[in-house]
Parts: sequence; C-alpha cells; structure tokens
Amino acid sequence: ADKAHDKPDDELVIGMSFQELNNVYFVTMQRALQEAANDMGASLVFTDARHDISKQINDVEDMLQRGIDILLLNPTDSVGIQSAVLSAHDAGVPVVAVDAQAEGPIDGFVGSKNFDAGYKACHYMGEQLDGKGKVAILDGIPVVPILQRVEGCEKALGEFDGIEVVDKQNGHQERSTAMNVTENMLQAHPDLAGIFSVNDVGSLGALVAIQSSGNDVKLASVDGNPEAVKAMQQPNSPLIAIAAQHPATMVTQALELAVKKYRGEDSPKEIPIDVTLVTADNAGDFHW
Amino acid sequence: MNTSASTSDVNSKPRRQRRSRWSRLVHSPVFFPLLGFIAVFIVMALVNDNFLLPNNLSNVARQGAIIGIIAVGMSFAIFTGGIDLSVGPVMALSGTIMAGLMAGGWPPTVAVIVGLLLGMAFGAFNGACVAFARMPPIIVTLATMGIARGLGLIYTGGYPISGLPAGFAFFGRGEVLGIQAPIVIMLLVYLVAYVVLHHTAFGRYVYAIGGNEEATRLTGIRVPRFKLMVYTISGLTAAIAGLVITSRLMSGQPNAGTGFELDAIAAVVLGGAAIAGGRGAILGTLVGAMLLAILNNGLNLMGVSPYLQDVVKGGIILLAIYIGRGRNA
Amino acid sequence: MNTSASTSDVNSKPRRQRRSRWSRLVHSPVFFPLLGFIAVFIVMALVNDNFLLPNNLSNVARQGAIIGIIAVGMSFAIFTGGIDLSVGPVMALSGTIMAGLMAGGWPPTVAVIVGLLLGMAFGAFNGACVAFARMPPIIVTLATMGIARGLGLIYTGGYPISGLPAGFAFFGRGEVLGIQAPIVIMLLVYLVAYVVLHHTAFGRYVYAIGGNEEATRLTGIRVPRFKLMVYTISGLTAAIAGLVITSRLMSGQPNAGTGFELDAIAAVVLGGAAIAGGRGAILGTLVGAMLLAILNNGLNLMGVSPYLQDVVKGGIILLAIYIGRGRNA
Amino acid sequence: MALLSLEGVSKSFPGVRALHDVSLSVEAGEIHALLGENGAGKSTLMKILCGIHQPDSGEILIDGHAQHFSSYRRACAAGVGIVFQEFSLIPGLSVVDNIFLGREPRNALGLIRHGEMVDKACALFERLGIDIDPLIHVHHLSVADQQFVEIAKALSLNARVLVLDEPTAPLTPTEVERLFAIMRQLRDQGVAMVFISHHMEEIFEICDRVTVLRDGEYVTTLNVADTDAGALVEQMVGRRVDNIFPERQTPPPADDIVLDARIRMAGRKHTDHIQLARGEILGFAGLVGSGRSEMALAMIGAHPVAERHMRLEGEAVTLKSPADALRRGIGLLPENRKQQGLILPFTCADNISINHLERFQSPAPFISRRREQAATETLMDRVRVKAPGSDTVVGTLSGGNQQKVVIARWLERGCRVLIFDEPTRGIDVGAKSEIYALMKTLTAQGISIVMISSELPEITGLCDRVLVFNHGHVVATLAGDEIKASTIMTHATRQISLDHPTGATDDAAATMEHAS
Ligand SMILES: Nc1ncnc2c1ncn2[C@@H]1O[C@H](COP(=O)(O)OP(=O)(O)OP(=O)(O)O)[C@@H](O)[C@H]1O
Ligand SMILES: Nc1ncnc2c1ncn2[C@@H]1O[C@H](COP(=O)(O)OP(=O)(O)OP(=O)(O)O)[C@@H](O)[C@H]1O
Ligand SMILES: [Mg+2]
Ligand SMILES: [Mg+2]
Repeated sequence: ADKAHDKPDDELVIGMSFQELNNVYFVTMQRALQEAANDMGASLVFTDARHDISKQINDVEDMLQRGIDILLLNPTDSVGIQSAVLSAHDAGVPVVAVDAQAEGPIDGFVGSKNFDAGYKACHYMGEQLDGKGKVAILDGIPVVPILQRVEGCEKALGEFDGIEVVDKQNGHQERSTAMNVTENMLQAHPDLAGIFSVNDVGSLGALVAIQSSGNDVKLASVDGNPEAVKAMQQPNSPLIAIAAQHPATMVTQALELAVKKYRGEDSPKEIPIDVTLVTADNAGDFHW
Repeated sequence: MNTSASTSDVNSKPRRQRRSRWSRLVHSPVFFPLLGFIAVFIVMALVNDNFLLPNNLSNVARQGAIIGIIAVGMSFAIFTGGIDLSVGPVMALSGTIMAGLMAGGWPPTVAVIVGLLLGMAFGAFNGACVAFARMPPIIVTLATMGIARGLGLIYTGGYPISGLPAGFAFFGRGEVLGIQAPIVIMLLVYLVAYVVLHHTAFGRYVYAIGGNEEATRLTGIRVPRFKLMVYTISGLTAAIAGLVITSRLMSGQPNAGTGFELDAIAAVVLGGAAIAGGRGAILGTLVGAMLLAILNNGLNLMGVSPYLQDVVKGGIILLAIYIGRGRNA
Repeated sequence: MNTSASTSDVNSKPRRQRRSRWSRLVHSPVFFPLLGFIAVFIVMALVNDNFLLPNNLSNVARQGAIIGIIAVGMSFAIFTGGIDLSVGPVMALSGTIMAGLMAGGWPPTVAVIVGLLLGMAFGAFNGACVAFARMPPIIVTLATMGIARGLGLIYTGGYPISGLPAGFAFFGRGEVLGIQAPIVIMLLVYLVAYVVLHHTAFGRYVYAIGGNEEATRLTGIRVPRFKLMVYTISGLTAAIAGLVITSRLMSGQPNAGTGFELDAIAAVVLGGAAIAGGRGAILGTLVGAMLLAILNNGLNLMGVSPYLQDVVKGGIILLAIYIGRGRNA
Repeated sequence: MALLSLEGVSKSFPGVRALHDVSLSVEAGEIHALLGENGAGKSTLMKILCGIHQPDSGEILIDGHAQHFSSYRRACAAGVGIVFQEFSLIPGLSVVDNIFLGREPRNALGLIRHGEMVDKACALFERLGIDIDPLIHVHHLSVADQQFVEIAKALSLNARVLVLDEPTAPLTPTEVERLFAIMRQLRDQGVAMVFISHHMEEIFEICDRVTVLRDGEYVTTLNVADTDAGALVEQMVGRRVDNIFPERQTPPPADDIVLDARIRMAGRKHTDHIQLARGEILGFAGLVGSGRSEMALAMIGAHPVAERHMRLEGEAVTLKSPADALRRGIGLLPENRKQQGLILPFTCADNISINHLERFQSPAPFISRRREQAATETLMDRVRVKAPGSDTVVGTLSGGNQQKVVIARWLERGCRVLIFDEPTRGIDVGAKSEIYALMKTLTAQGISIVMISSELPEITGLCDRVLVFNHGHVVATLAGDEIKASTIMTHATRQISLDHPTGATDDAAATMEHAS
C-alpha cells in the first residue's frame, strides 16, 4: 500500500468488515460510511463477522477477491485479524483499523480511547456516589476494547477508598441476558450502589432490572446509543453517565485517512477519538 | 413390583395388575428430573443466603419463563422424534414484528395477534418441510433459523425497535393475582400443553409418531398433518416467548434468542425426554427449564466468575443427567 | 471393493448380479450432495466473474477447511447415531492451549502434540459419558461445550494469546507442493477417515452401531469401546482444526468456533448422511463442507448484504436438501 | 454325556417370572425341539444360553463343564450360535458385512480383506443353496432372504451348539425344506441344535426330542417318535385343542362385492383386479417375494402405484394414505410387527387404542383414561395377551404376545375390510385357533378379510377364495374345491411369461424352477 493509485473517486470500491451489525453503534457507523461513500460517488461493500474471527478473515479475503480498493477493518480480535491484514497488504489494498486495533502492517488506526471511556464513566459515577458504596461490573464479550474499558473503570474506582467492586458478571452485550444478570446481582447485593456496564446494549438491559427492582442504583456505561441517551434524560434516571463514542466521526475519519493513503498522500498513522462524557446535563445536546 | 401376581392362574384369562402409586411415581419420567432439581435447589439454598427470598424465587421463575415457554414447543418436536433449532430467531422475529407494528401505531392486540400468527406460520413452514417434503428436521430448522434471523435483521435494519405503548408492558412486567405476568403466561402454556399431550388424541399421536412413525402411519393416523401441527405449536410458543421478552424489554430485539435452542433442548432432555422421541413428559420440561434457571441465578448470586460459570453449569447438567440416566439412553 | 472375486463363478450360482457403474453412482450417498454442489457451483460461477479464478477457488477450499476438518469427527458421531455439539469450544480450547504453551516457550511440536492430546482427552470424556454412563450424546456434548468454552476463557483470562514462533505459521499459511497447508491437512484427514470407515472393521462398526445398536451389541461387538473411539476421534479432529485456526490467526482465540457445531452438522447432513445414524459417506461430508464454503464465498463476492445472506443461505440449504430428500428421511 | 445341558435355570424380569427351574439337555447330533405357548420362556432360555441374559440361578454346562457367559461374544467363543427370533441384522450394511460383523478377516495393516469375506459368503450360500447377492444392502432384502442371511451368519460361526429361534416363521414350505436339509447336514456333523417353532408338523419332521415349557416352567421331555401332536399341544397349553380351524361354513355369496380394486404396481405392465365379497375370507397365497405384502400396502394407499381404482360398496374412493383407508373402513395388520406394527415405547393399552381413540372421548376432545383402560383390557383378554398389566410396555412382551396386541388394535375399530398380513406368524397353536375363531366371528358380522399367509394349511383351512400371486401379479383365483395345497403351489411356482423389468425377476424365476 505504498504506491499511489489514481482511480477517480467514483470508481473506488470501499470494503468494510464489521465485527457485528446488530448493534446500533455499528449500524450507525455503517450508515455514516454509506453516506460518505455516496458523497464521493464510490461504491461500498460490507460484511458482518458476528464476533467470529475466522469468518471475518474469510469475509476480508472474499472482499479482496471481489477487487476492493480500500479496506476498513473493524476487527473482532486485534491479534487474530493479522492474516487478513497481511492478505490486504499483499494485494496492495490500504487497511485502516476502525474502533479496535489490528495487528500487522496496517496503514492507520482510528478508534476511541476505550481505557479512557471506562475511566471517565466510572470516575463520574464514583463522584456521584460520594466515593463510597458497593459497585458491580456488567461485563461483555471478552475482546480487547471491552477488557480495556473494564480496566479503565477499575482504575477509576480504585481511586475512591470507599468504593468496593463486589461483583463482575457477563451480560454478553445482549439486552435480555444483561437484564437477567443484573436482576441476580441486585438480589445477591441488595445494597449495591452502582453498576458499570461495558456498553449501552448491556446498560439498557440493566436499566430494566434496576427500575423494576426499585433499588437506588447508579448506572454508568459506554457508547452513546440514542435509546440510552434518551433514557438518561428521564427524571431520576439510574443511568447517570455514558462515556460516548462517535461512530460516525470515527468511520468518516478512517475513510479520509484510507483515501489519502490510497492516493499516496501524507496521512497520520493513528487518530484517537476522544470520548465525551454524557450526563443528564448535556444529554439533550448529544446525538450520533 | 409384584411378582406373585404374574404366576397366578395360568389358564384363565391373564390378570391385569396395576402398579402401585409409589412405583408409578418412580417410573414417571418426571421423577429423576425432579430429584435433580431438588438436589440443586437445596445446594443453592444452603450456599446463598438470598436464594430463598420470595423475591428471588419469583426472579428465578420469571427468568426461566422465556426458555420455559420455548421449551414447550421444543418438547412437542422432540417427543415426535424431531427437533426445532429455529426457536430463538423465530422468537426474535415475532417480537420485533410486534414491536414494529406497535411503534408504527397499530393497537397492541392486533400487533400481538399478528406476531403470534407469524410465529405459527414460520413453524408451519418448518412443519411442511418436515412432514410433506420429508426433510430431516434438524437441517430444515437450521436453515430456517438463519432465514428467521436474517428477516428480523432486515426488518429492523439492525436497530432495536423502541417506543412501545405503555400498556404493552403488562405481559413482561405486570402481575396477575400477585404473580408476575411472565410466570402466569408460562404456567398457562404448560397447562394447555399438559392437557393436550395427556388428554387428547393429538397428544397420543405426538408420542406415537416419536415411538414408531411407520407403525403410526400404517395404523391410519395422518402423521404428516400432526407433524405440521407440532412444528406450528413450536412456532407459536416461540412467538409467545417473543411477546414476553419484547414486553419485558419494551423493545423489539432482532438478535435476541441466540443460543436459546440449545437451552431449550437442554431443558427438555433434563426433563427426562428421550431425544429419539416417543418418551418424555411436559412437566419434566418445566422442571428442566427451572433447573437451568436456578443454576444461572444461583451461580450469579454466588458471584462465581463468569468464565467459571460455564464450567460449573456444564458439570451440574452432566451430573443431573447422570443421575437420571438409563431412562434416556 | 473387490467385485471380481464375487462375480467369478456366475454359473454355479444363479445370481451374483452386480449393479452397473451408473446405478452404483446414483445410489451412492454422495450422488445427490454432489449434484447440489455442482448446481450451486455453476450458479456462483455464472453470477460472479471472480469466482472461477484459481486464487479464489483455493480461497474457498481453505476457508472451508476448518469446518471441513471438524465435520469429519462430526460424521463419525452422526454415523453412529450420536452427535457432538462440543466441537467448536474444543477446537478453541486445544488451539489456545497450543498457543499458550508456545508463548510460554515450549517447542511447537510438543505444544501441538499436547493440544491434540487434549482434544482427544476431551472427546474421550464425551465418549465415556455416552458409552459407559449411557447418557444421551446431545446433552453430554451440550454440557461439555460449556465446560470447554469456560476452561478456554479461564486459561487465557479472555485475552487472545499471541507471540507465537514464526515457524508455527506453516499449518495455517504454508504451502505443500503449491497447495495451501490447511487444504492439505483437510485432505489428509479425509483420506484417513475414508480408509478407516471403508476398509477397517472399526469403520464397519461405526455404521453398524448407527444402524442398529442393540443388534450390534448382540453380535458381540464391544459397542461402548467403539463409541468411545468415535468421540475421541471427534475431539481429535476438533483439535486439528484448532491447530489450523491458531496457526492461521497466529494467536490462540478462546472465543473461536462459536456456532461451528451447527455448520459441521449442516455439512454432514448436506453430505447425505441420515441424522439417525447408520447411513452416510465421508466424501459426502467433504462435499457438504465445500458447499457451505462456496455459499459463503459466493454471496460475499456478489456483495449480498449480510442480513440477506442468512436468508439466501438458508434458502439454498433447504433447496439442496429438498433435491436430495427421501434419502435422508 | 450331553454336549449341552442347562440345569435349574430361573430368570425374572421386573413384574414377570420368565423362567423357573428349567432344565434341558441336548446331545451332539441331536435336534431338540423347544415347545411352549407364547411367553412360555423359550426365547428367554435361549438368550440365557447365549449370554445375552444372565440367569438368576442355574447352570449352563457344555461337555459337562460349567460355563459363565457374560456376553454373547463369550458364548460364541465357546461354540454357541443363535438365529434370533427378532432380526438382528443391520439394515444399512451389506450382506457380507452383516455375516462377518465382529469377525472380519484382516490383513497385516488391520484393513478388512473384503474379497475373502465375499468368497467365504459365496461358499456359504452355495452350501445352503441360497441365492443372495452378498454385496446388496440388507434393507433391500425380503424378510425371507433376511432370515437366510441370519442363518448363514449363525452357521459361519461353525458352532457346536446352534439355537434356531423360530427360524421358519417367515419362510415358505420350500424354503423350510431347504433349511431342514441344512439342519440334517449339520446334525450329521454332530452339531447340537435347539429348534423352536410353533409348527407341529415341523417338529415331527425334523426333531429327535422335544422339551415342553409352560409358563416358565419345565413340563416334560419326550422322544418325538413316542408322542403325537395332540399330546404335545395338551402338554403345552394344559388342555386339548382339537381342531384348530373353525367349522367350514357355506361361503358367503360371492356377488355381494364390498371392495373392488384395480391396481397396477409401479414398474409393472399389468393391472391386477381384486374383488372382495362381504363376509368372506380371501386368501393371498404365493411364494416369498411374490408381491402379496406390496399389494396389501397398495390397497391401503401406503405403497406407490402406477394406477389404482378402488370401489368400496360400489362407490369410487381414492385412498392416498392409510388414514384415508381407515376412514373408509379398511385396515391393515402389517407383516413386520416391530417395524410396522408396534409403537415399542408404548404400553399395551396405548398400542391397542391408538387408532380408535375418538371412542373414548368424554367430553370431546378429552380422552377418558378409565374408559380406554376398560376397553383395552377387554380386548387383551379377548386375544389372551399374556402380560403383567395393560400398562406393561409392549416391548417387553414375548414375540407372539406382541403380535396379539397388534391384532387387538383392529377388533373394535369397526372396519369393513381387514387385511391380515401373516397374522399368525410366531403365534402358538392355542392362540392360532383363537385367532382363526376370531376371524370367523368377524366375518359373521359381515366384515371381509384378506388373509395373507405363507402357511398353506392356513390358507386351505380358512379361506373362502384364494388369489395366487406370482411375480407380483395375481395368476389364479381359486374357490371351493380348487383350494388345495397342490393347486396353489402349481400356480405359485409356474413359470410365467411376463415382462421382467429387472434382472432380479429372472433370478426369482430361476429359484422357483429349482423349487418345483
Ligand atoms: N427384557 C424383558 N423384560 C421384561 N420381560 C421380559 C423380557 N424378555 C422377556 N420377558 C417376559 O418373559 C416372558 C417369556 O418371554 P419369551 O420371549 O421367552 O417367550 P417365548 O416363549 O419366546 O414366546 P414366543 O413364542 O411368543 O416367542 C414373557 O412373559 C415376556 O413378557
Ligand atoms: N430375493 C429378493 N431380492 C430382492 N428383492 C426381492 C426379493 N424377494 C422379493 N423382493 C421384492 O419384494 C417385493 C415383494 O415382496 P412382498 O413382501 O410384497 O412379497 P410377499 O409375497 O408378501 O412376500 P413375503 O413373504 O416376503 O412378505 C418385490 O418388490 C420384490 O421385488
Ligand atoms: Mg420367543
Ligand atoms: Mg409379505
């Protein structure tokens, strides 16, 4: 991917492989990308790996076979995706990783600061809890960005002496599972003061459980899913903080970066996207 | 059992010995599942202080209700010697359609009816492939599993559907006589299934088809028709579960129910059914579903690490089946 | 098979009639799967310009290799009338253990052998539950599926294991005589499986157990021992798939293989096997696995939207089974 | 000293005492008959001998040495072979594979020497004079051929003790003769054989001594030469059974046609015309594989046909499935009870009531268990099923009793036409005469019966008219005095000039020539 190409914009074929496509976050990303592609007059093909790394590699190989010029890669696993990156590299197709890092000779990375996301959300929650109380973590699929959010959260909570992490359970980033697991956590710890959910699909399930239990539990999360943002604007909402990501910005920046690479122009190696802490105060202004 | 009776009068007409109540209980397909359930229940109660709280017990039942309801249709399929892998996506599809219609302004009753009919139609399609086209159930429902999942995602575009009318929350969050609606719905479904299986001719045919399909056909039973009904029922119960889950989450989730088919199968087999068909009890399935629910709940309550939970849960399922084995072989 | 020996003395005995080659082909269990495969192949070739490129064809074969290898063990299980749902997590577990050992400084050969032995041990455990404790395969392997998944996650703490020695890349990315290593490994596995199934007594017993377990037992064959072997083989092929995938990804992925059991079952059934056991051909399974691979590849090449892919794939599987039905009923 | 002796063998199953203190001894070169009613314990005793069941008490002695057979494998190793009453073949394997299953000849690499197996099988078949493709899959074979494969399998063991549990049940007289020839040959080689059959004439033709069991207990052992059928039957059932066939009555008017069927089987050129009069018993006679069962299945819509025109009491009916037939009042009692008749996991009661459940609805659609139970128990008594209770699982009954359960299913179904395909296969003499009487009662009620049987006495003793099948077609219709065994055989074995669609037919013709 070092030499410059000169196809006009409207002949470009952009390929993007998503780790999943039944989460509003990624769907938002996909739609933003589609718009950007339309604006350029380029065509877009995309695939859904469903969190299966071997499927994702197959998808990439197939897209390369189909003759894409640019590859945006949202890996479900940063390490495992390496062979897809290599294939793209060998085919002379620039690769930009989006949302999660990818190992191998990539041409750029655009992603949220996931550690920061966990840190910010949990730090705010710690403050709101006056630095004390029992907190539980609603975990998700064990992939690097999720694990980093948990680490960030744990770091933030560790800064409050009065806060104790009493439970960590897996809601599988699926709404009904998250709901059931939260119900059980509330049962095991009736005095629970706060919950951190690794993403908004989980927090929306947790919210149902908290609200129907009637317990006073504060909920913090990551993503910025419109449904969650709307829920936090309700009076006395348990959901107090979301470390919001910017999927549309992320993907359009990634596309720009990739096109620059494709044209052989100068481009940054990495564009970290800041997360915004959304709370009840600024929720009205936030949208993806 | 009574051996003396069987050697009595040789020449006159043979005697008809009825089994004792106790022997009937021990030989009932529900006995061993119940034993396993009680054992796990006691352990969980001893290990967790919170387990026996009435609040938690109703938690457990409510959490088990979704799989419990799906497992009813699965039981019908398994009793006939078939299987239905499409239940999870059919549940999700029916639920999202209900949500979509309501979000589009249709009255909840109409939306619910359409959703249930859709589940039945999907089940009937499975049934038609199995019964009339004589295709193996496992592959038919594997294929329609993908089809239902895809249709659900196409319908919603990957977004969950929210903005449902408040009244619709009743099915997931309401109460009837102090019992939570999902539990009531589940019990109703089991009641109907019990009556159908044990007190109607159709129920007998379900077991007969599983016991020996060829013999059942030759004796003049319309096997294809009843198989069609069985898969339609499975579609219906999946759709009922879709109703409950959609109402509980107050949103239509196109990707809900992944892996539910395996949980439902586990409930049926834990309930003492033979996977080859012909043998099993619907109340056993209820016990199996509740066993899975207390496992999930109890392990959560104990704060067992999520990764370890899979291991422990698998081990307990093995143990439960081991205790009740031989009946299932 | 040796036809000459049996056609020899035609005159002394009235009939030693052998079917014609054509009739044998049509009646072979591989015939209809092959027909379906060719049909889909032709369609894909017509629709996609890129499909027939040699590069793409070897893509397809390599992509199908993982499921293809797993499906061999699944075939053994299904031919005996059983099933093995634990293949995906066993694959992942074996792969991560190999990766973990290598990352810990063990030489690749040792790590690979330990990983393969671990897969076999896991399979043997399944087999022991099925064969000696007489528990139903579907629930045993459902439980051990959870156990294997949990163990893999515990071992890695959820993080993939990387930092493998470069030489290890051979199994996933290397070439032998110009053919990619995963394809070579897959073909070797099929070759061995073919010989075992068709030219050894053990292979006969596999089909016999599936055809009529009770009668096989009565004949004096040690059914439990052979069932144990069958599940051990399934564990082994899962571990071989784990080797390939780990080498291909150059990292141990504890989450890999989710849902692979269903793909492997689909490959076996598409290959013409009866799910009830006793009938099926290992080459059919190969055809089935490749059919799934060209479906995935072709739909991607056509740029069909991911949601629609599920629907189309499900539809084509239904169609393929419909064409070959009756043989599987 | 006897080659084989069983001493004081007892065996109980849950709820059933199958055997109590039974003894039996067989000399080398002896054919020893084992007689007893259905459920008397014959098969159980033989399964104990072969290590399939373990006795509760008692001993097995071979050459005077006590043996403990913990499995059939052990018994085989000690030189005991058995032809099971229920088929033990694997349908999906070829004939050779079945014969050598578990004893495959292997080469140094552990691979099967397939050619050797085929050669051995051919040699074996030649010795037995049977004509079966050793490479064909067993599920393609007719019941009789499967039986010969079973026999070949047992013989291939070169056993010193050979048990034949009702081997003749699915065979026609010619084939029985062939089997007997083989048995005589083995007797001359010094093999000790136990032969179980419900056919008295077979006992007298082939056996040296006979042991009678009644209700799991030893009754007596006699030299066959010193006794007669009547006496044996009396020992078996504990009472005299004089004439097993009911009195012949004047045949019903042949012009009151209930069922008129014109059927052309798939792949055949000619249409067969079958007419069944009210209240008659119409026999289907023919050799094994002559197509009688196929015709029966076609008549209830369970077999694909090229053409089928049926008239029931003058009204044209289309029967697409057995359910259609049932609705029109046509029922079939199929020939293979395990595969086509019984629902094995069901209890006796459930098996009997399965096709007339609507009768026990009160209120509809709910079934009254009590009424169902009462009705099924009455039926079980009528056909004298020997079972601990109506809630006994049918799979644990003896073969003959299972057959009776299938028969009972049809008695109260209210059919106009009943097709009985080999209804007395494996049924003891006493029960047989009861079934014959039952059939007569049914015909007296105006029910018409088609009776398929490979036992000529049954056909001649019972039927008002007989259709003879040959090569899948009806080749003769016999009535009144024409119904004689010799006439039937002449038609059944006559070389007919039909178009033979397959090579198999040529072979069958060759076999028949050989037989006649
Ligand atoms: N596995 C079993 N479990 C329970 N009862 C059994 C079992 N096998 C046989 N029996 C019972 O033992 C008794 C003897 O059966 P057996 O099969 O030996 O009879 P048989 O003399 O061979 O009869 P038939 O002439 O009908 O074949 C019967 O009452 C039968 O129900
Ligand atoms: N030896 C054989 N090999 C292959 N096919 C056979 C053989 N004998 C019979 N058949 C097939 O079986 C069918 C007829 O069998 P069917 O069972 O109807 O005859 P049947 O007269 O009832 O004989 P049976 O006494 O075996 O029941 C025909 O299709 C015939 O081709
Ligand atoms: Mg018997
Ligand atoms: Mg017949």
